[in-house]
Amino acid sequence: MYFKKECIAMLLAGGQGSRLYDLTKHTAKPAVSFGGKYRIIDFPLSNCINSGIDTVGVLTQYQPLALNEYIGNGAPWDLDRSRGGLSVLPPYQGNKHSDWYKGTANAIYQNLNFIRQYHPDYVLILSGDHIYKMDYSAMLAAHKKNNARCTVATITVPMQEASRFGICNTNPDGSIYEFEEKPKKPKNNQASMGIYIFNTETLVEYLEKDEADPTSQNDFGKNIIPSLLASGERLFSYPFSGYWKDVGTISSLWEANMDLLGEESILRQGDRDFRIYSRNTARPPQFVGDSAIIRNSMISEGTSVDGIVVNSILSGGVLVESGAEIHESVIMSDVHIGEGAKIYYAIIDSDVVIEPGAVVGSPDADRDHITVIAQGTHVACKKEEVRK
Amino acid sequence: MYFKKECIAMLLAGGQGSRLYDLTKHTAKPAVSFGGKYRIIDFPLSNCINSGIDTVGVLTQYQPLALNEYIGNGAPWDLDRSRGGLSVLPPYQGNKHSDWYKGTANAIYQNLNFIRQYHPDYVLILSGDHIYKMDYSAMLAAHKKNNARCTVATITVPMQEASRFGICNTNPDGSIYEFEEKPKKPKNNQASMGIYIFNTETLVEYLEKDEADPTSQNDFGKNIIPSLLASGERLFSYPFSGYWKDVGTISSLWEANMDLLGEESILRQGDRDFRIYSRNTARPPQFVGDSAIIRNSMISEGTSVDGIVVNSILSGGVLVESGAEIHESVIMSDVHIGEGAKIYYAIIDSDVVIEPGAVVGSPDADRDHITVIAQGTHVACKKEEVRK
Amino acid sequence: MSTAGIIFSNLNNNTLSLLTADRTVAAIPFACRYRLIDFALSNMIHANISEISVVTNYNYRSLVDHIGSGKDWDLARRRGGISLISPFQSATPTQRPEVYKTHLEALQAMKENIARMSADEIVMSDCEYICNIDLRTMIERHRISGADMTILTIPCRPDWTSDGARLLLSRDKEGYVTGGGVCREAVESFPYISIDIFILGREFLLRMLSDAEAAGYTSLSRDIICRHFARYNFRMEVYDGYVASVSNFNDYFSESIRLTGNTALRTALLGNDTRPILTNVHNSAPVAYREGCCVRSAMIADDCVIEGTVENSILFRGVKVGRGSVVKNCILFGNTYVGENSTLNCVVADKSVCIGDGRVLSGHITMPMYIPKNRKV
Amino acid sequence: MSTAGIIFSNLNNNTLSLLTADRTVAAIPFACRYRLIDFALSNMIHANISEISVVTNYNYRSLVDHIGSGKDWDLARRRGGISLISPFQSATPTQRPEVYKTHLEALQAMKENIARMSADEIVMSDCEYICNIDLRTMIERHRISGADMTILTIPCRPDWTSDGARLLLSRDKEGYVTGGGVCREAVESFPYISIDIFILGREFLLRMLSDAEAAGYTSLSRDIICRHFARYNFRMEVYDGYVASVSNFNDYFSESIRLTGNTALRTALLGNDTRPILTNVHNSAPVAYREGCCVRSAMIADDCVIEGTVENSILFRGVKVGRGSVVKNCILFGNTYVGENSTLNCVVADKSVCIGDGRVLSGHITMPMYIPKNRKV
Repeated sequence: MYFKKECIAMLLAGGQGSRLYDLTKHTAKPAVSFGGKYRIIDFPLSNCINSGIDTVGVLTQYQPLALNEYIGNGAPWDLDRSRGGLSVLPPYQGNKHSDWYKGTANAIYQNLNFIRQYHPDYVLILSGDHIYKMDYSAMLAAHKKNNARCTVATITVPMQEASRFGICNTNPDGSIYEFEEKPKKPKNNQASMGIYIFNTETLVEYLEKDEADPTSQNDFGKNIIPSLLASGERLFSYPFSGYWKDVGTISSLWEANMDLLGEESILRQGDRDFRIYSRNTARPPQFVGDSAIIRNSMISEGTSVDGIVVNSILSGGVLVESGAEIHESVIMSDVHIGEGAKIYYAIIDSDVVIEPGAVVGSPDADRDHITVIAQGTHVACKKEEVRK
Repeated sequence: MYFKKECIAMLLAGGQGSRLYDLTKHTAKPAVSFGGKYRIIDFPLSNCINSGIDTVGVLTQYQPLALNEYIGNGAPWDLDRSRGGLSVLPPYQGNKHSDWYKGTANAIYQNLNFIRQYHPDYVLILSGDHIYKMDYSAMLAAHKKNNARCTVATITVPMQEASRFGICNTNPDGSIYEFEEKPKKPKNNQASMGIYIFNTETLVEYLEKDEADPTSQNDFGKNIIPSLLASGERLFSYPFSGYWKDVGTISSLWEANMDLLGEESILRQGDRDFRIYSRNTARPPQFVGDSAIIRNSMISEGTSVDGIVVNSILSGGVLVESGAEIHESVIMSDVHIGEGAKIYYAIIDSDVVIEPGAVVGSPDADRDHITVIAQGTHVACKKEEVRK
Repeated sequence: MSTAGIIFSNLNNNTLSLLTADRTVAAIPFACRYRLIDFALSNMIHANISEISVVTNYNYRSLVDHIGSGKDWDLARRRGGISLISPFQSATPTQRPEVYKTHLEALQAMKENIARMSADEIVMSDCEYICNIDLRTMIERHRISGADMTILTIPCRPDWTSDGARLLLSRDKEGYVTGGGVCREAVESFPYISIDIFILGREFLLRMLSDAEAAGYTSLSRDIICRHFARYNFRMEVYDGYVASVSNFNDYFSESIRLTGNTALRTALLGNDTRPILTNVHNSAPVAYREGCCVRSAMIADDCVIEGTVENSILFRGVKVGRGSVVKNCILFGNTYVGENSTLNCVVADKSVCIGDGRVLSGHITMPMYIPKNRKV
Repeated sequence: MSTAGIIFSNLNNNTLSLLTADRTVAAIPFACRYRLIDFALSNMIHANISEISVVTNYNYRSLVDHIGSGKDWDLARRRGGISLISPFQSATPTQRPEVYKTHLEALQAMKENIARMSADEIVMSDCEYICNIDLRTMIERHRISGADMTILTIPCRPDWTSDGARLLLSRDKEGYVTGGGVCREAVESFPYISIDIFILGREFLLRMLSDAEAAGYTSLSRDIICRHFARYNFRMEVYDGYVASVSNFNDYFSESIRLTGNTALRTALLGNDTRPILTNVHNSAPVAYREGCCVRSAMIADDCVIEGTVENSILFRGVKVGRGSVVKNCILFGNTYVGENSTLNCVVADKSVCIGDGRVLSGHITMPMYIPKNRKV
C-alpha cells in the first residue's frame, strides 16, 4: 500500500491529429509546438503537477518517437519519481492477444493493470489536445463534495458552436440528467471538455461492461458517459471558466497562438504561481540585432532577429535575417528566414529554410487561409502556394 | 550535435520467453527475478553504465507493464538523464503503417530514427536474456582497433553444445570468415553471445537491405550477420571469458541461481568495482529468528526466516515460518511459507502462499525436474504435481 | 495547504561523543541499514512533505554522502526537494558570526530560506528520537486545532536514563501546554517529554523569530516554550507508539539490541507497509550464509558474508564473520571484518573495523565496548 | 581514465564587492541568463566530467538555489554528480578551524573528499575567467605530456586593468613553466596570465597537499607554482580563444556590454552547438514585445516584457521596460522593473530593482552606475 495514490491521471496522447495535416505527419498531435517554447502536452502535464497530481500515465500510439523523446523521464515537469511520476503507456502484446487501442475507453481499459498498481481512489482522464490552465484539485474537491461517481468538466461555448461538442444538460445542483454527443439541436451550451474524474471502481466497472459490448465504439463521450447515465449513476458537471482552446485544426492552432499576444494571454510573463513547464534545450539568449523591428510579438530563446516581426510567435533557434518580414505567423524552431523573405499568415514547422526573397502566404489571407510549411522544407524564391 | 554520443546501446527486451512457462505468463522475460533482488535485465543495464554507455534504448513488445514499471525512469541504473539515458521503445503506429516487431533486426530497423537522434559512431546490440558481467568498452576498443564494420562477442561453449549456438569460424587475426547458425556439425566451439557492435552506417545499410528482402526473417543471427559476411565486410570476433549463462529455460534459470551460492559467484559480496544495480523496494532489513537454520544460501532484504533454508536463494519479503524447510530452491518475493511446509527443487514465483504442511517438489528431483509455482498461487496442504 | 520540513542534524551532539567523532548525529547508523536521519525524513515524506531543509553545523561530510542528490528519497526535485543548510550561507567574510548552536540560532540564520518557502506549515524535527509516526494525521489535527504550535510528546518513562537535558512539559485538559522545564531528571509536575517534533505555521515561525530576536532569546525550549507558553498557544500531542531515544551511547546500544529480540517493536519501527523507512541504496549483493554458519535473532544487511555464529546482533552492510567466530549482542557497522575463531560479546564496532583471528573481545550489556572507525584489532 | 572537477566558488571576492554583497562570485549573473559558475560547469560537463565538487565558504545561499539538485546540468547522479563542499564538513565543535581563504586551504579541508574520488585526473577551476573551452582536448594533451600539472593561460593583454593580483608565468620552448609571480601589473618577464584552470593527477594533488602541509604553505600560486615550478613538472597551455575576465566591476560591465555589440564573441561564448552553456531552467514565458517597443543590439531573457526602447543592453529574466522608457548600455538583473518614460544609461541594476516613472539615471561607460538589490528608485 506504500504505492497508493489518492488520484492519478491518464492522459490520452495517441491521437493522430489528422486535421493538422503536415504538422502531424511525423509527430503525434500532443507533441506539436505551441507558443514558441511549448508543446501542446505541456499544458495538461503542467496542470497535473500544479494540481498536486504526481502520477500520470501517458497513452501513446501514433508516431510516438518525438513525443517520447520530448517527455523523456518526466524531469521537466518534476514527474521523475521512483514512486509514481510519468509513465508512457504504448499498446502491447499480452499473453493471449495483442491490440492497438481501439478507442479512448479501450485505451484506458488496456491499462487497468497500470492503474491498479497505485490503488487510486480517483482517476482523472485527460486528453492532450487543448490549451488551458486548470487546477484539477478543485475539480476533485467538487467531485468528492458531490459524492459523485463521475464528474465531467464543462465550459460555456457559443450557442452556435454547441452542436460540435458533447453537451451536458444539468439539474440546478449540477448533476447531469442528459448527455448529448454533438446534438443537432443542443438544449444549452455547456460543453464537455473531455476531462473526467471517476471513482476507480466505477471506472473499472463501466470499462469492463463497455469492453464486453461488441457494438460499442469504446469511446468515453459516445459510450461510457451515456452508459453511466442510463444506469442512474451520480454524474456531475464541473463548470470551468477560463481560457480553453481546442487546437485540433490549423485555424484554431494559429488562432490559439495569436491569442498569446494580448496582455490577457494565458502565458503571462512574470507568472510565478501557475507555471507551464517545458523541456529546455540549452539555447543561448535571444538577440535582437541592429536593424530589427519587432511589434506585438513573442520570441523565444536562441532566436536572432535582424528583420521585421509583427504579430507573430517565434520559437527557439530561429534566424530572421535583415530585411525579412514576418507577419501574423507562427514560426517553429530552427527555421532560417533569408534576407528579404516575406511570410504572411503562415505556420512554419521546424527546420524549414526560407530562401532570401521567397514569399510565403499572402498579406490578404485570414484565419481560414493559413499557409503551412512542413518540417524540413526548403522554400525557394518563388511564391509558395497556399495549402490549407 | 550537442546530442551526439559515441556509442549507444539497443537492448532487445521483447522476447516472450515461452520456455519459462508460468514465469513469463504476465511478465516479459527480462523482468523475471534472479538472484534474490535482481531482474535479468539488471545485468545488461548495469554492464552498460559500468562500461560508460549512458544511452540505452530498450525495445519492448510482450507484456511490458511489469518491465516498464521496473525500468521506470532509469534512475536505479543512473540512466535518468535529460540527454540520453534510458528510453523504452515499444512498437508504434507510423504515418503509413503500424507493425509489431517482426524479428530482432526489424525491431532495430523500426527504431532507426531513435538511433539517429544521437548521431552515434557505433551501435551496441544487446539482448535481455543472459546473466553475465562484461565491460563493453573493451569490446568497443577492440572493434575500433580492428577497424571492423561489425564485431560479434563470442564465448567458448562445450563442443557437444555448440550446435545450439551461432558458431563463428575465425582466421588467426580474429576476423570471421564463416558464421553458422546452429550448425549440425560445428567446426569449433566459439559461440556468438548475441552481442554485436556495428558501425552505425553499416548497421543502417544492412538493416535497410534486409527490410527490402521479403524472404528474410529479419533476424541478426540468421540474416544480418550472414549478409555482411557475404558482402565481404570486416567482421571480427571478440572472445569473452567469464561467467555467461542463458536463462531461457527453467533448468538453466534454476542452475544460474544455484551458481550464485559458490564463493566464485558472479555476485560477490563486497564487490565495489562492478556493481549490479537494481530497483530498490524499501524493505526492512532481513531478520533471522530464534529457530532458524540456514546453510549455503543467499537471502535478501525484507525476508524473515524461522525455518530451515539449505542451498537456496530467497528474494525480499519472504516469510519462512518455523519448521518450514526449503532445499535447493529459488523463492521469489513476498512468498509466505507456512509452518512445517517443505520445498524441494522448486522455483516459487512471487506472492505465492504455501500452506502449513504443504510439500512442493521432491527431495529426489534434479535440475531437469524443477517444480514451478506460478505467481499468486495458493498451495494447499497436498503434494503439488511436478510441472516442468 | 502544503507543509515543509526542517531537520536539525546535530544540535546536541555532546552526549553521543563516541559515535559522533566522525559524523553528525543525523548520520549515525541505526537498525542495520539506516542512519538516524532516515526516520525523521521518512516520517516527513509519508506525510507528503516534499520540501525539506536539513540544518548542519559541524562534521557533516558523511551526512552529505548519505543524502547525495536526494534521489533515494524521491527528493531530487525541481521545486522543493531536499536541501542542506550549512554554515555561512548568508555570511560575508567581513561579518563572521559564530556557527549556530541552538535550534533558535539555526532558525535565525536560515530566516531568509524560511521566508522563501511556499509551504503554509512547517514540521521541525531532531534526529535523536526514533519513531515511525503518522505525521499526516498530526498535521491535520494541528490545523484543525488552530494552535500556534503543536509539540509531540510521550509520557515520561521513569526507566529512562538521560545524560543530557530534556524538555519536560505539562498540559491542561484541552491539551495546551501549561508549563515546562529543561531538566536532567524526571519532574513530577511535568509528566511529558517532548520528542522534539514541532508543527507550526510558517508565518507564526517567522513572527516568533522576530520576537525572539527583539528579546534576545537564544533557546526555543528554555526561553520560549518554558517561559512563554501562556503568551502563545502551544498544544501538545501525546504519542503512545514506540519511540527509541538514542541520546546517549548506552541508550543507543540497548535500544538497538532490543530490536533484535522484539518482533513487535521491529515491525512497528521498520515493517510498516504504508510507511517504510527509506534510506540510501547501495546496490550490493544479498547476504551469503555459508556452510557452517549459525545465525539466530539477528538483523543482517546486504553484502554480509556469514561463516560463523551470530546471535542477538545487528550487522550493517558488508560485514564478514569468519569461520568459527562467535558474535553475540554486537552492533557491527559497515564493512567490519571479523576473522576466524574470534569471539565478540557486547561490542559496538564502528565502520571498517578489522578484528583478526582468535581475538576475544567482550563488554557487558551495561557497559558495551566501542571500537573506533578503521581500528585494527 | 576519468576526470573529476573542483570549482572554487569565491575565493577572491573582494574586488567584485558591489555584486557580491548578497552572493558568492560563482552566483553572479552574466550574459542574460547565466551565472558565472555555469561556464566552469559547462566546460567540465562537455569534457565528460560528471563528478564535480563546488567549494564554498561564505554567502552561498543563492548559489545553492541556483544549483538545486543539479538536474539542470544532468548532475543529479547516484554516482558522482554535483556536490557542495561547505565549511566545517569535517570539523568538530571542539576544534574550530578558520574558514579556508585560499585554494590551498580549501583543498586541505576537502582532502578526504579528494581521497575518495574515483577519478584519475582532476580539473580545478575558478569562476572569474569566463570562456567556452574544449577541455576534453586539454585533458588529453595533459595526459600525453606526462606533466604533474597543466595550467591554462592566455597571453598577457596590456589593456587589461586589474584591481586584484593575477598569477603571471613564463615558459620554455616545450611549454614548461620557468617562472612566475603574483602581480598587480604586467611584468615583461612573465608574458602569460593564468586563467586559473588547472589539470592535474589526483594522486599528484594529494601528494602536493601533503608536501604543502609539511612545509606550511598557504597559497597554491605564491608558495607552490611560483616558488617550486622547478621541483614539480608544471606545463602551460596557451589558449587563444575568447576569455572574459570579470574580476572587477568595470571589467564585468565592459565585457557584458561588449557581448551585445559583437556577434562573433557572443557566438564563441554562447552559441557553440556542441558545447552550449547549461544553466538552470526557470520555465517562464517567452519575451513579449509589445506594440510600440523598439529594440536594437540587445540580449533579452525569457519572461521580459518590452514596451519601450532597449539598446546595447542585457536584460535578465523577468525585466519589464514600460512605455516611453529608454534603456541604453544597461545590464538589468532579474525582475528589474522600469516604469514609464524613464531613461537609463550605463546602469547596472541588481535583482528586483524598481525604477519608477519618469526617472533619469545615467552613469558613463567608464563609470557605470550600480543600483543594489531590491532598491526602489
